[in-house]
This record gives sequence, structure tokens and C-alpha cells, in this order.
Amino acid sequence: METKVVMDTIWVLIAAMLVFFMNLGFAMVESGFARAKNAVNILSKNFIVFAVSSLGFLFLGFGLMFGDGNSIFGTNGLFFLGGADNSPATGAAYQGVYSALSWAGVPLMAKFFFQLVFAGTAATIVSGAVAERIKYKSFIVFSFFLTMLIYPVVGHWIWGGGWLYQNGMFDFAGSTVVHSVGGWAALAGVLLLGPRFGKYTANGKIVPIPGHNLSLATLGTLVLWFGWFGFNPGSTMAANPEAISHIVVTTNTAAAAAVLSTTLASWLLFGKPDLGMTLNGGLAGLVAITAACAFVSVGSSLLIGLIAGVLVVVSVVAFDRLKIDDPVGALSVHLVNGIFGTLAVGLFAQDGLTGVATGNGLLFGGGTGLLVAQLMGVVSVGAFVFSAALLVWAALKMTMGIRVSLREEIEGLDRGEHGNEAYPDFLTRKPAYSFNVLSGVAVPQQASQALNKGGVRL
Amino acid sequence: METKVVMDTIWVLIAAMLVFFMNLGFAMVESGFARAKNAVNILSKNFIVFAVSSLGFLFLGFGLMFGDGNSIFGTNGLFFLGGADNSPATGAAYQGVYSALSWAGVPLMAKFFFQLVFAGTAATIVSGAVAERIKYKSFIVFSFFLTMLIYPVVGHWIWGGGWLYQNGMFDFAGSTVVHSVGGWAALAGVLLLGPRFGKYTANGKIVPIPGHNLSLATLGTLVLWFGWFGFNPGSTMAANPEAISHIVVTTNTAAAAAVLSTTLASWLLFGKPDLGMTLNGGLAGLVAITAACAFVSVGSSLLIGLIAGVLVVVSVVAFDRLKIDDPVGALSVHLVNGIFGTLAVGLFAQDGLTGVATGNGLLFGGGTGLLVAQLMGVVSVGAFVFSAALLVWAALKMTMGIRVSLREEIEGLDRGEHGNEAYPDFLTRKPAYSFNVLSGVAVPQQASQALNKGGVRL
Amino acid sequence: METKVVMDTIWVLIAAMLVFFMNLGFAMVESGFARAKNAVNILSKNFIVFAVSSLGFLFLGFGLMFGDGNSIFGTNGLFFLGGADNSPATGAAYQGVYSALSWAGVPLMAKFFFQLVFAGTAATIVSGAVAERIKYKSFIVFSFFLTMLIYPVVGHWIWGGGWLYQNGMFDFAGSTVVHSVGGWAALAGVLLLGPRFGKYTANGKIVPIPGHNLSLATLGTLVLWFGWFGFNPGSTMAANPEAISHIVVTTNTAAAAAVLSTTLASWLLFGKPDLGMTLNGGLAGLVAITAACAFVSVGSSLLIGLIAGVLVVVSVVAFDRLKIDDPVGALSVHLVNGIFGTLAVGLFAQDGLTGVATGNGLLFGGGTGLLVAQLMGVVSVGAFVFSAALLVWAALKMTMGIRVSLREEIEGLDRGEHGNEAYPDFLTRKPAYSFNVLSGVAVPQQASQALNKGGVRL
Amino acid sequence: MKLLTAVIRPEKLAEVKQALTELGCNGLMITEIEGHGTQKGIIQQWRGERYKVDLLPKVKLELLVKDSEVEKIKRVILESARTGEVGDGKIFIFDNVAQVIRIRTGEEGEKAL
Amino acid sequence: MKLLTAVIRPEKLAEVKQALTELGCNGLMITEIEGHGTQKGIIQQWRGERYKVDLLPKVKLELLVKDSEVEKIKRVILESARTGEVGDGKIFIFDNVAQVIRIRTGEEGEKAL
Amino acid sequence: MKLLTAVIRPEKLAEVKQALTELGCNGLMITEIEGHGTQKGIIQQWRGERYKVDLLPKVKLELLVKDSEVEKIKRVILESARTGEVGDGKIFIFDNVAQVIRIRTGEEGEKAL
Ligand SMILES: Nc1ncnc2c1ncn2[C@@H]1O[C@H](COP(=O)(O)OP(=O)(O)O)[C@@H](O)[C@H]1O
Ligand SMILES: Nc1ncnc2c1ncn2[C@@H]1O[C@H](COP(=O)(O)OP(=O)(O)O)[C@@H](O)[C@H]1O
Ligand SMILES: Nc1ncnc2c1ncn2[C@@H]1O[C@H](COP(=O)(O)OP(=O)(O)O)[C@@H](O)[C@H]1O
Repeated sequence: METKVVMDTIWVLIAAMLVFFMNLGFAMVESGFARAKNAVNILSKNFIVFAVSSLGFLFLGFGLMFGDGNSIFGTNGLFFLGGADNSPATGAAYQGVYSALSWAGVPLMAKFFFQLVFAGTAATIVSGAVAERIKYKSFIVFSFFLTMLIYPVVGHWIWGGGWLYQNGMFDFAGSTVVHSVGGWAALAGVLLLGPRFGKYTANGKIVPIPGHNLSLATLGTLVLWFGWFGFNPGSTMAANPEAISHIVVTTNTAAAAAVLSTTLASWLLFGKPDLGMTLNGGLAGLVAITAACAFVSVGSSLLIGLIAGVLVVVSVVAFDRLKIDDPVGALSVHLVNGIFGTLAVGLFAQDGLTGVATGNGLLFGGGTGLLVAQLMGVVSVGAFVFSAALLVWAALKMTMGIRVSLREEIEGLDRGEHGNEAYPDFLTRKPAYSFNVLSGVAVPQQASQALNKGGVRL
Repeated sequence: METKVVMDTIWVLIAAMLVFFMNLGFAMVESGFARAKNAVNILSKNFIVFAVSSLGFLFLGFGLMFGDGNSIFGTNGLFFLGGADNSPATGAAYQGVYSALSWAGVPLMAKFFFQLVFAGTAATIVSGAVAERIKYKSFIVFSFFLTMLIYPVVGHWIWGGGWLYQNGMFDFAGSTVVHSVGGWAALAGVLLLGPRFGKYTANGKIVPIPGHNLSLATLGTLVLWFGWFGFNPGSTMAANPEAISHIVVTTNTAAAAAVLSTTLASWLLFGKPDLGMTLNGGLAGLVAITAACAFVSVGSSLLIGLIAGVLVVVSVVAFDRLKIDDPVGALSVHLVNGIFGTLAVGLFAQDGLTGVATGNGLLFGGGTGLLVAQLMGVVSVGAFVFSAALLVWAALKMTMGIRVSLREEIEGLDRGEHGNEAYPDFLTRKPAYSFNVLSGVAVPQQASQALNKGGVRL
Repeated sequence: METKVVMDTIWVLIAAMLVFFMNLGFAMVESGFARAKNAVNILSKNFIVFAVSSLGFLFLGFGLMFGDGNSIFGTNGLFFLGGADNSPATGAAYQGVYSALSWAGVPLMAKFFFQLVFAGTAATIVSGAVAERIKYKSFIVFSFFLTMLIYPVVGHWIWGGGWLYQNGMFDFAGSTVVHSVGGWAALAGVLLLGPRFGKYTANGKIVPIPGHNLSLATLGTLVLWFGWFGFNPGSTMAANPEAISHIVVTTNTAAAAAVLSTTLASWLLFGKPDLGMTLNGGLAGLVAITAACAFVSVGSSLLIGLIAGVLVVVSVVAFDRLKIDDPVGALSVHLVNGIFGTLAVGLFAQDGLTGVATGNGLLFGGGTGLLVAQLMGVVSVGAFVFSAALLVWAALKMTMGIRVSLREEIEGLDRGEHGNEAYPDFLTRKPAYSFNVLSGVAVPQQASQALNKGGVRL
Repeated sequence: MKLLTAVIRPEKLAEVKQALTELGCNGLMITEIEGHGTQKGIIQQWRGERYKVDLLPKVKLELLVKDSEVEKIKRVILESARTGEVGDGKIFIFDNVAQVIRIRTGEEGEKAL
Repeated sequence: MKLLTAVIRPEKLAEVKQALTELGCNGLMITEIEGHGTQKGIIQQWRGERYKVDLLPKVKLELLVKDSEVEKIKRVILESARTGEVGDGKIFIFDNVAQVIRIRTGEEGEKAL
Repeated sequence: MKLLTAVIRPEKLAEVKQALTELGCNGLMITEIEGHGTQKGIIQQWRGERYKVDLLPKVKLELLVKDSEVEKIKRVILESARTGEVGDGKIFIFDNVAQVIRIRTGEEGEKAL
């Protein structure tokens, strides 16, 4: 018993560190996919968001998510991990107010840290989608709301023993809890913010705005892939050899398959293999396998990855056509594939594969039961997070504002929001404004007039 | 017993993750050592090569390498890990078709993932040497052949219980199996491709082509060093405290010694300490200690490192004189030091140091027996891999072609192969064509005329 | 027992690898905070310094620090880990000459490697503070002295059972042993070197010299934060579940709190949130919690972090006013917060929190006893390290010189010291000389005249 | 023939270029420069110390144009580059172009433009 | 004295410079510019959206040369910079150099070149 | 009006700019260029192979100045840019400025400077 606690704790902590490390991955992917003039702003957001999550989740989030309570949210041990808890005691021996985690035989602090890094991930996802136009201050405030209130409530529903859990929904490592939540919150923000200046022309053409550093973006993607080996196999919260080995392989296989299918799809569709898309593809595979990694075979994970890789291509193009401006592809990666991954459990699950009684998915003869439970999860989480986030964003918009002035946006948020420059020694250009799209003008007339009047807020 | 399985699995999986992380190291070293105009291409290759390896090794490679069979290759459980296997049972209790790995007490999936990341490494090595001129498509196809066929066969000989193993060859973590195999495959490619345009002048002078980002290259090298702590100590595939601690120290000592000896050598030879060379030096020390890390003392590892550091300097200069154009020094690091490291076992091994009965090496009174077995391994692997790779490269050259057009090469592969730019916000120059070498012209006349005719393939 | 050794060894080795990885963090933070023209030099220093430490600590440092001896330094088993040692035997069962580490139940090699990476950290700290003007050669020699002599002696006093340990001083993971030691050694160097050319104008104004790459600096800071999860929780040198989980959370909380307090402080003081400062802030929180992480509650760690974050802002500004030119803020982060962290033990410690009998700190009713012991540690270590380092620096100054010529400094150390360029494909400018400060001239007349005479050493 | 040099705001480049294209005027050289005029600089900070960057990024356009087209092009640039705020830049016209040669064909004079 | 400005392909810089050196003509200024002429642009893509970059990288050489050497230098550049394909660039010659001063010595006129 | 072009060492830019500002001369354009003159290049190395970079970083200043101020400005640049070593650069003066227009206001001639 004691030995098991030690081994499980080692495993959980190391997995948590790997997930922490994903902050670096997000920071590099997102800044690499944005323009040099906004690099400091994005780096700042990604750096501070984990600090914000750390304190917000400590202060209230953890209690709300895992404290005993009703089926909607926790009501015990709310503040500062303040409830009784005799972890690492498990099962019947457990006495305390965080019984939703009583199955995990590690100290409370290990549980807290592991859950904290997941909360941090959800918050980071938002950062990329709203990049290059959001006010730094408003983003910080929003992140507090997200990690202290919105994320924990959904988490309670699914991982905290709440109503979706009782309803038979399975989300092993968080395709919904983490990725979709981040994605829905981001979507609300993106819609309220509107697209970046210059992204769509007056006559409706899409103006591509290439990221400033594909080396950083690749680095970030590989760091995320690496971190995912904490994210998924760590979610056992126990060093169960068969389970964690299996999950490592399903995780990796889905990612690899998605990389190949995205590359192929982008090659066929666009004529050349697009690195930015391929990077998104790898992440899409990882997000998609997150819910199902413990419940499906390696073969199924291959399929899930292949589908995710195509889905991300279609989705990136579709969002752009819909004029939903997401500079880093966060919606396609985290929202779309978070949903797909959650549903994939309902399709591909095989009962008891790593010891969890999920029942079989549709494709393995389990009927639609599981799929419906998953779908209900997807829909209800979407409805709740999207509305809650919209409310917070709208309140922020009406009070402190959420978008920088047009002048600041054009000159770069680094100058306006931070007074810093990311690369002062290098000569840079402002590419978005020196490109002429295939047809149509890069700078719509009315926006340009707005600019001339000096910093009108969109 | 159960506890040991848990501990060993934790160790093996974490080690495997560290080796996975080496993909990031390779991507950054190789792109940092190349020109900005080819960065997207190199990043793309390094990113996709692991996806290719993952699927190729899953599909066939693992079975060929570790499936029971003859002394040349596996014939059982070939496809998709399809054979019987009752891992983590070991030794006599083991029942299954992957008996070459029956000594490791971890689940089959853990064995697979650990071996997979090694296969990925071999494939990544090729990427750097053929950089800045190879067709993306052909590289992908070659990588499939390498990880599905060539690498597994050699692996079977040495780690899969094949004829070299039976012949008494020892290669603890893969100086030969991984590094030399990658190196020989790369050499075949480099010879068939020919040097980069502008690398050697008409009158035979060498034109140095500096890499575009030494920060990235340094970052990559440190990531590789970090990953090597998975590579070498992980190859115990068991959390044996004495062994893994010993291996960590020999690995680190060899790397540190090589860094110092390379720096000194380059300082003496070239007048100033060259960072690119020093980075290669650290990697050379790591490659050289890879075969021997478990079999030699810390003192011997220091010596091995010192020698490797000098070897890499001599070798980089020598390849350049021979007009074998290897943009990142992969041949000097992985091939030359892979060979040296394999032979070092025959020189420095001390019997039973970490529990393995290698017998003593030549310098420790064991006579030439071990050295001869090692040498036979070096020669036969070299002969096989070089010819097999040459065959594949030649077939590719005759069918889809392996080299981009001269126009594409001059304008950069990022534009021609990918339609992307790595750093669109930055103003860049094309240095290789604005340098005048000490004597001789940078642009040979005939090549220039070829260019004028518009994109002649070399 | 045997199982415990395995688990402890896994933990210690992985923690050590994470600390090793901090070399990458330091390299990226320091080069990111310096100018592009000195990037190769800083990368070179950060790369070689770990190699130097590895050999220096192996040769002599470890013996001096942990060998049995008097209360000032070790006298047994001095060279090459040469003493008797039956680790992993612990306590009464231990027989050997490194009895200061006999409490840790892991093999000697694991102890050595863990201690080695700490020694490397101390040496790396110096690198940043003396950046952009120090001779490469002299820095290498100084690093040997630091890791072979100065660091081990202080280490012996506190971790090797020496007089400060006997005096009741506690420094869990090295706020003093590692960070202050690095800081004091750096301060001595900075004072003897003098400020960078152009940093202060003739009429005493401060000329800010912005770093060339804030993406790299952010990357480095997150890597350091990640590595700190090895640094602090690993210092248990045993996989004690409660202790390591607690330490992970105090470490993370302090860092997060410091990020927020620095951001707020810099926002209030300077009008805009400064990313460079925020990055320093996170590190300051980590340094400050290092001594106390195992001895204080999560609440206290929050307070310690908040204070550290403010301290670093004040301190960076103060050093600049004092014309002590530290390009990367190393003194504010490592020295000032190393001191604060050490004293924080005396204020916030709670007896036996993770099993160590520290007694209570001042704020927890323990009186001033502990605080005084800590203070004595701070003062005596400061006095010793500063004078010893000053001596070494002065000796170097008189023999081989410690500062590059003014011409080299202006043209960049990359050209003068290495003959390399970090970013040859990019067009760069020389910003320090094209800025006009708010009042005063960037280029003081006398310095400029010195330049005209051609490379006078300052 | 005349050399028309215009220093403009970088963010106006797309509009100016668009306007020139519509005019049928294609040949131009663009250089990223830093300028200093009556416009005041930007205040930046680095770890708490503030400093003024008084060199602002500008774009320099250079066009060789036929004498007959100078006025038209001048007018188009004036319109498309103007925001009305300090820092809009200037146009300089030089009239001493002695010779123009197209490298590809060796053609000289106005037909080489 | 004349100012000779040549816009050429970046990849031809080494050859042109080599040719000028052989001619004994050393003094020159090189600027990385972007140009737009009759050459059509490059199609790039970013996540599936394609766009045309119609500003192509060019190199601008500026040389101040003695009147007597203009023809010779012009010819050498024409030869060494030509590929025969659209985008080879142009040479512009300006003849109004009023004064040249070498900063180091204060020398003026042709001997300052 | 005249166009005054000065090629100077990058590290001298701050001093020259300071001196010009003291003179009340504010308008200028700065371009980062690479130059080649009598100054010999730098030897760099890459993995043991040495090579000469014979294009050295320089800064090009361009000022449009009133005829009456040319001499004064020339002198100030000569003084503030000089180190006395090879590579100090040159000043070129062109005298054919046909027209200057301030884009913001449309003002022309000397008052547009
Ligand atoms: N006399 C001059 N010589 C060269 N360039 C000038 C001159 N005056 C202005 N410029 C260029 O024009 C740009 C804009 O000038 P500025 O005076 O700020 O704008 P405005 O004309 O609207 O007052 C400057 O940044 C500079 O590059
Ligand atoms: N009228 C012009 N004014 C300024 N620059 C020009 C002009 N015409 C051409 N150029 C420059 O010359 C380059 C090459 O011109 P282009 O017309 O593409 O080639 P070609 O002369 O072979 O037709 C252009 O990219 C541009 O920089
Ligand atoms: N004839 C020229 N035409 C154009 N630029 C020149 C000419 N001569 C010199 N330059 C520029 O002036 C810079 C300094 O010239 P250089 O001859 O090295 O210095 P010095 O005048 O002190 O001998 C060169 O790098 C180049 O950019």
C-alpha cells in the first residue's frame, strides 16, 4: 500500500510537470503563429495566465470542482483547499470532502497540482484565439473567471461526480473538460471581439496573415506533444503499468496519424504541404484522442487520428470562410476536435480495455447509449460554457473594454499595451499591409478612414 | 514482482518520453544549422519523420526487429504488434513471439513505445545530412523504408537476438543500431544527392554556408543532451538503481569531456572557439558513449568523450575536404562517433560493471576478442545499411527524383516545396551568395549558366 | 528497503535531469536579454559552463563539499569520487567518507549527479551578470574555480555538515547554497568589470539596453520554472509522497504569486506591464521559495512569492541607479531573492511540516533563533564568496584580463571572441547606439574618444 | 524622366501601392527605413527604464517615371498616403536621370521603365 | 562623377560584385529592397489560404563612379546580372553629383571615391 | 535644396544624430546598408572553414537640406562621424532636387523640409 502511494505520487507529479510544461508549448505555438509586432503581448498573456490559474484554482476553483456538494458544483472545502481530507487514503478508507478524487491514492497536494495544470491549459487555449487584438487587462480578468468559476463547474459535472458523470459520460483526460471548455470560451471571445483589422477585405475576401516564426511554432507543437504524455497517461492518477503503457501508445498513434492525414489533405487541397496546418494537425489528433485514449484500441486510435487530421483542415478553412478570425487555429484544434474526441468515445470505446467499465461504443456493438451520453455532454457543456463566457466577455466589453484601439492594433500591441519590443535588434516589416490579395484590397476603405480619424475602437 | 513491474514501467515510459523529446532537439539543431530560406522544409521533415516512423514501426518495423524468427530478421508477430505476448512476464515465464525482449519486465506497449522512439531517432539523423536540397516527398518515402525495413533488420541482428548478438557484439543503447544506421543511410543519400549549390567553387574551394540561428541550434543541442538521459539510462528497460545512476554519470561525463576537447581543438586549429563545432562536439561525446555507457567506468567515459570531441573536429573538416556536403555535421556526429563508440566497447569494457557479462575490453586485459566482435558489427552493419540505403535512394532518384530543381534550391525550399516562409516579418538576406571566399568565386560559372536556363536538375 | 531505493533513485535522477535542463533555461533567458551581437558568446558560455562544472565537480568539488572532514571543508574522498562508500545504505548502516549524504538512500552516482547539476546552476548564474563584456577564456577559468573550490566550500558549511549546519541554519534546496553563491560571485565580477559601454552616459543617465529576443527569454523562463520542479522537490532526495507534493505546490504558488505581484508593481511604477520584468519576477519567486519550500505552508509560500515579486522590481531599479550593470537581472533574482528566501525560513518556518525539525520561524511564534541562524548564514556566505570571488576575478584581471577591448565590445563579442554570427541571414541593427535617451547623450564623449584611439580597454 | 521618392507610413503602403497599380504604374523600389522629422518618437521601456525611440519606421518608395506622369503620380501618392497627422512623410522629386537601362534586354530610355 | 544605381536579383549579387572587383571598382553601397516591376509575384500560402506576394526581394547597388568609367561599369553589370528572364532589374544613372567627401580625411572630389 | 547622403559607421549614428539635432536639423532618413570600400572585411568562421565577409554594415543618412545649410551640416557630420580609421565612410551631395512636398499638408518647397 505505502509503496503504491509512492509510485503513484511519482507518476502523478511527473505527469503534472509535463502538463505544466505545455504552457511553454502554447506560448511558442501562439506567438509563432502571430505577427512579430504582437509577440510580447502573446508571450505575456501565456506567461501570466498560468499564474492567474494557479491562484484562482487554489483560491476557489479546486473546491468548486472537487468539493462534495450537489450535482452542479462543489459546496464543501471551497477556499484554499480548506476541507478535511485524509488522502492518500482511498475508497472506503477515505474521509474528507473531496470524495470525487478519493479513488486516487496520492496526497491531496498532488491531486491539487495535477488538477491545477489542467485548469491552466483550458485558460491558455483562449489566449491564442483572441490574440492580436485583445486588451491585456481584460484577458487577465477573464482568465480569473474561467479558472475560478466556469472551468470548475463543468469539471464538477464530469470529473467531480456531477450530473454528466452520473449520466454515464466519459471523458478520460479532458477532450471536453479541458479542450472544449477552452474552445467554447474562446469562441465567445472571438465573436465579441470581431476579426483582426485587415483580415477580411471590404468585398469579403480573406487576407491570410502569416505567423512570424514557424521555428517557434514547431518547437511549441513538439513541446505540446511531449506534454501530452503527461496529460493523457497521467490522468490515470496511478502508475498502472498496462493502462499507462496503452495510453502512451494510443496517444502517440493518434497524433502521428493526424500529422500524416493533415499533411496529405493540405497537400491535395492546397497543392503544397502547409507546415502551419500540419502542426495544427498533430495537435488535433492529440485533442481528439484525449477523451478516448484509455478506452480504445491502438487501431481505433489510428482511425481517430486520421479523422482528426482531416477535420482540422476542413475546420480551419470553414472558420475562415465564416469570418471567424482565429489567428492560431485554436477553435479547430481544441473545440472541433474536443467535440469529435468526446463523441469518439461513443463510437470506438471497448468495455474494460484498461479496466474502466465504459461499455462498448456504437462501432463495437454497444449501441447508441454511450454515444448519446457523450453527445449530451457535448451539448450541455457547449451551451453552458458558451453562454457563461459570453456573459463575462460582454460585461468586460461594457466596463473596461476588450479590444485595443485600432491604432494600437495596427502599430502592434507590444507597443501599445507593453511598451516593449520582442526583437529590437532585427529589422522587420509589417507584412499584413504590404500584401495584395489575389483579388480585392488588403485595407478596406472604411477601416482606413477610421484609422485616419485616429484610433477608433471597432 | 508487481511492484518491480510498476517501477520499471514508470522508468521505461519516462525514458521513452525523453527520447521522444529528442525530436525537438534534432529539429532545432538541424534548422538552426541551415539557412532561413530552408527552415520550413527542415522543420517539416523533422516533424513528419516521427509520424512516419510511428506508423511504419507499428505496421511492420517492430515485428521485423523483435519478432521471433531467424538470425537475420523476425518472422513472427510481424504486423501491428499482432503476435502473442504475455509481458510483463519475463524469462521462463514469458510466452510469446517477442522473446528477444522477454528480459524486460514491462508491458508490451511500453516495450513498443520505447523501441519506437529509437527508430524515430535513426530516421531523424538522415534529415540533417540531406538538408537544403532534398525533395520533401522523397524524404518521406525514404523514411518509411528506413524505419520499416532497414533499421529493424539491423536491430534484429543486434538487439533482436540475431547473428551479431550471437557473435558477441554489444551495443548498449545504440551507437551502432541507431546512430551508425542513421549515419550510413544519410551518407548514401548525401553521395547520391551531391553537394548544395554554391558549396564548392569551380576551382575546388570550400564555401562555408553558416546556419541561420545559433540560438536554436544551442537550444536543440541541450534538448538532445537532456533526451540522452532517457536514451542511455533508459536502455536498461528496468529501474536498476546502480545501473541507471552509473549510466547517467558516464553519459554526462563523456558529453562534458567532449565539449571541452572540441572547444580546445577548434580553438587551437581555427584560432577561435567555434560554437557550431562545440555543439557538434557535445553530441559526438553522447553518441560515442551510447554503446559503452553501461560497460565502462566513469574514468573511461571521460576518455571516450575527450577522443570523440577531437574526432568530430577532424571529421567535419575531412568530410568538407572530401566534398561530402553535410550541412549539419550529422555524419561526423552520428556515423563517425557511432563507429568509434561501438569500438570503444571493445577497448574500454570492464566485465560485469553494471551486471552485464561483456568480458573485458582490450585496454582492460580482455584481449582483442570483444574488439573484433565489435568491429565485425561495425563493418557488416555499414555494408548492409549503406547498400540498402543506396538502393532505395537510387530507386527514388530514378522514379520521383530526390533533388529539387536548381531554381528551387536557390530560391529556398520553403518557397518551392511548401509555399511557406518561416520568418515573413523579418528582413533577411541571402548570405551564401553575398560572400566572397578568401580565394575563388562563390558561384561557379557552369552552375550559374544552368540557372540561367531555368531550373536544370543537377 | 530495496523497493525504496529504486523509487528514491528514480525520483532523484529524474529531478536531477530536470535541473540539468535548467541549463537550457539559463541559456535562453540570458541570450534573449542580451543583444544579438553577443548571442553566440552568451550561448557559448552557458553551454560550456556545464561541461566545466561537470569535470570540476567530479575532479574535486564533490569531495570538498561532501567528503568527511572538518567543519570548513571535506578532506576525505576528495578526488574523482575516490572515497569508500556503501550507498545506498543509509544511517547506521552507512560506511564511507561521504557521511553528510548518508541520509539519502540512493547510489553514490545518483547523489553525485544530483549535486553536480546544482553546482552547474551556481556557475551559470554568473554568466548572465557579466554578459556582453567578459572575455570567454577568463569566464571559463573562473567557472572552474567556482565549481571546484568556492561553491563546494560553502556547500560543505551548509549541506556537508559544516559549521553553519551545526549552527542551525536551514537551506532546503539552495537559496543560499546555489543562488546567493552564484549571485555574490557575479557581483564581484560585475564590480571589477564595470558597466557595459554606453550603459550610462557621461552625465550619469541610464541608457536602457533592451534584449534581442523576448520569445527566447520567455521560453527560458518557463524552462527554468519547469526545472525548478526538479530543483525543489528533488532536494528531498527521496520519494516521500507528502513532502514532494507539498513542495511542488509551495514552489508553484510562490512563482505564480511573484509573477502577479511583479506585473502589478511594474504596471503601477512604469505605467505598462513590462515582460522582461515579469519574467524576472517569476524567477525571483522561485529563488525565494527555494530555501523554505519544505518548511512553510502554502499560504506562506504565497506571501513569500508576493514579496519576492516586488523585491525584484525595486532591486532591478536600484542596481541600475547604483550603476551596477547586470544585463539580465541576475543579481536581483538570485542574490537579493536568495538572501530574502534564506531569511524567509526564519520568518515563516513551521516545525516539522514535512518532517524536518526546523523549529518555528519568527512569525509562527518561534522567536528569533532561527532567523538569527539564517542571518548568520547569509552574512558569512556573502563575506566568504564575495571576497573569494573578488580575489579570483582580480587575479584573472591582472593576468589574462577579464574584459574584451572596447572595439570588440562595440562590434560585438561574437565577432571578436568567436568569429561567429548568431543570425547571419537576418538584417539587424545596433540599437544601443541609435537610441537617444530622454535626456542626455547615449555615447559619452570620453568613451567615444577612447574608441577613436582604437580599442582602449576600460 | 524623373526620380520620385516618397517617404510614407508603413501601414499605408498597401493603399499607396494599390493606387499606383490602378494608375498602371508598376515599377517601384521599396526600402524599409527609419525616419526622423517633426513627428515625436515612441516611448518604450526595458525593465523599468523608459527610453525614447525617435527613429520611426517608414517606408521609402522610389519610382522612375516619365516626365509626363510625374504630376499624376504625385497626386495619387499624396491622396493615398495622407492621414492628416504628423508623420505622414514627404515626396521628393529629382530631375537628373541621365539614363535607364533594362538589364534583361539592354533597352534604354523611357521604354526601359 | 555619376551615381550608378542598379537593381538586381539577390542571387546575382556575388557574381556582380566579383565582376566589379575584377574591374578594380571597389566602393559601393548595397541595400536590400523589395521591388515590383513586370515580373509577376510569388504565390504563398498560410493555412490553406493562398496569397500573392507581389513585392520581390531585390538588391540595390549604388556606386559613385568617375564619368570616364560609367560605360565600362554599366557594361560589366549588364553582363554579370543578366539571366534573360523577367525580373533581372534595371540600371539608373544620375549625373548630378555635386560633391563627394571622404569622412576620414576630408578629401574631396574624384580622389575621394 | 540639396540631397546630402552620408555613409557612416553604425556605431557613430547616435553621435551624428545628436550633433544634427543640436544644429536644429531634424528631418532625415536612415537606411541600414552594407558597404564596400577600401576597408578590408571581417574574417568569420563556420565549423572550421574561414571566410571573409567583405560587406560591412554601414548606415546611410539622407537629408534634404536648404542650400544655405549644406556647408554647416556637412561640417558637423564630418566631425561627429570621424574616427580617423579606414571605413569612416563618405558624404555625397546631390544638387538637383526639383521639388519637395509634405504629404500631410501638401506644402511645397523649402517650407516642406
Ligand atoms: N529634410 C528631410 N530630409 C530627409 N527626410 C525627411 C526630411 N524631413 C522629413 N523626412 C522624412 O519624412 C518622415 C516624416 O516626416 P515628419 O516631419 O515626421 O512628417 P510631417 O511631414 O507630416 O510633419 C520622416 O520620418 C523622415 O523620414
Ligand atoms: N520604373 C521603375 N522605378 C523604380 N524601380 C523599378 C522600375 N521598374 C523596375 N524597377 C525595379 O526593377 C526590378 C525588376 O524589374 P522587372 O520589370 O521585374 O524586370 P525586367 O526589367 O526584367 O522586366 C523591379 O523589381 C523593381 O525593383
Ligand atoms: N564610390 C563609392 N560609391 C558608393 N559608396 C561608396 C563608395 N566609396 C565608399 N563607399 C561607401 O563608404 C563606405 C566606407 O568607405 P571606405 O573606403 O571603407 O572608407 P574610407 O573612406 O575611410 O576609406 C563603404 O563601406 C561604402 O559603403
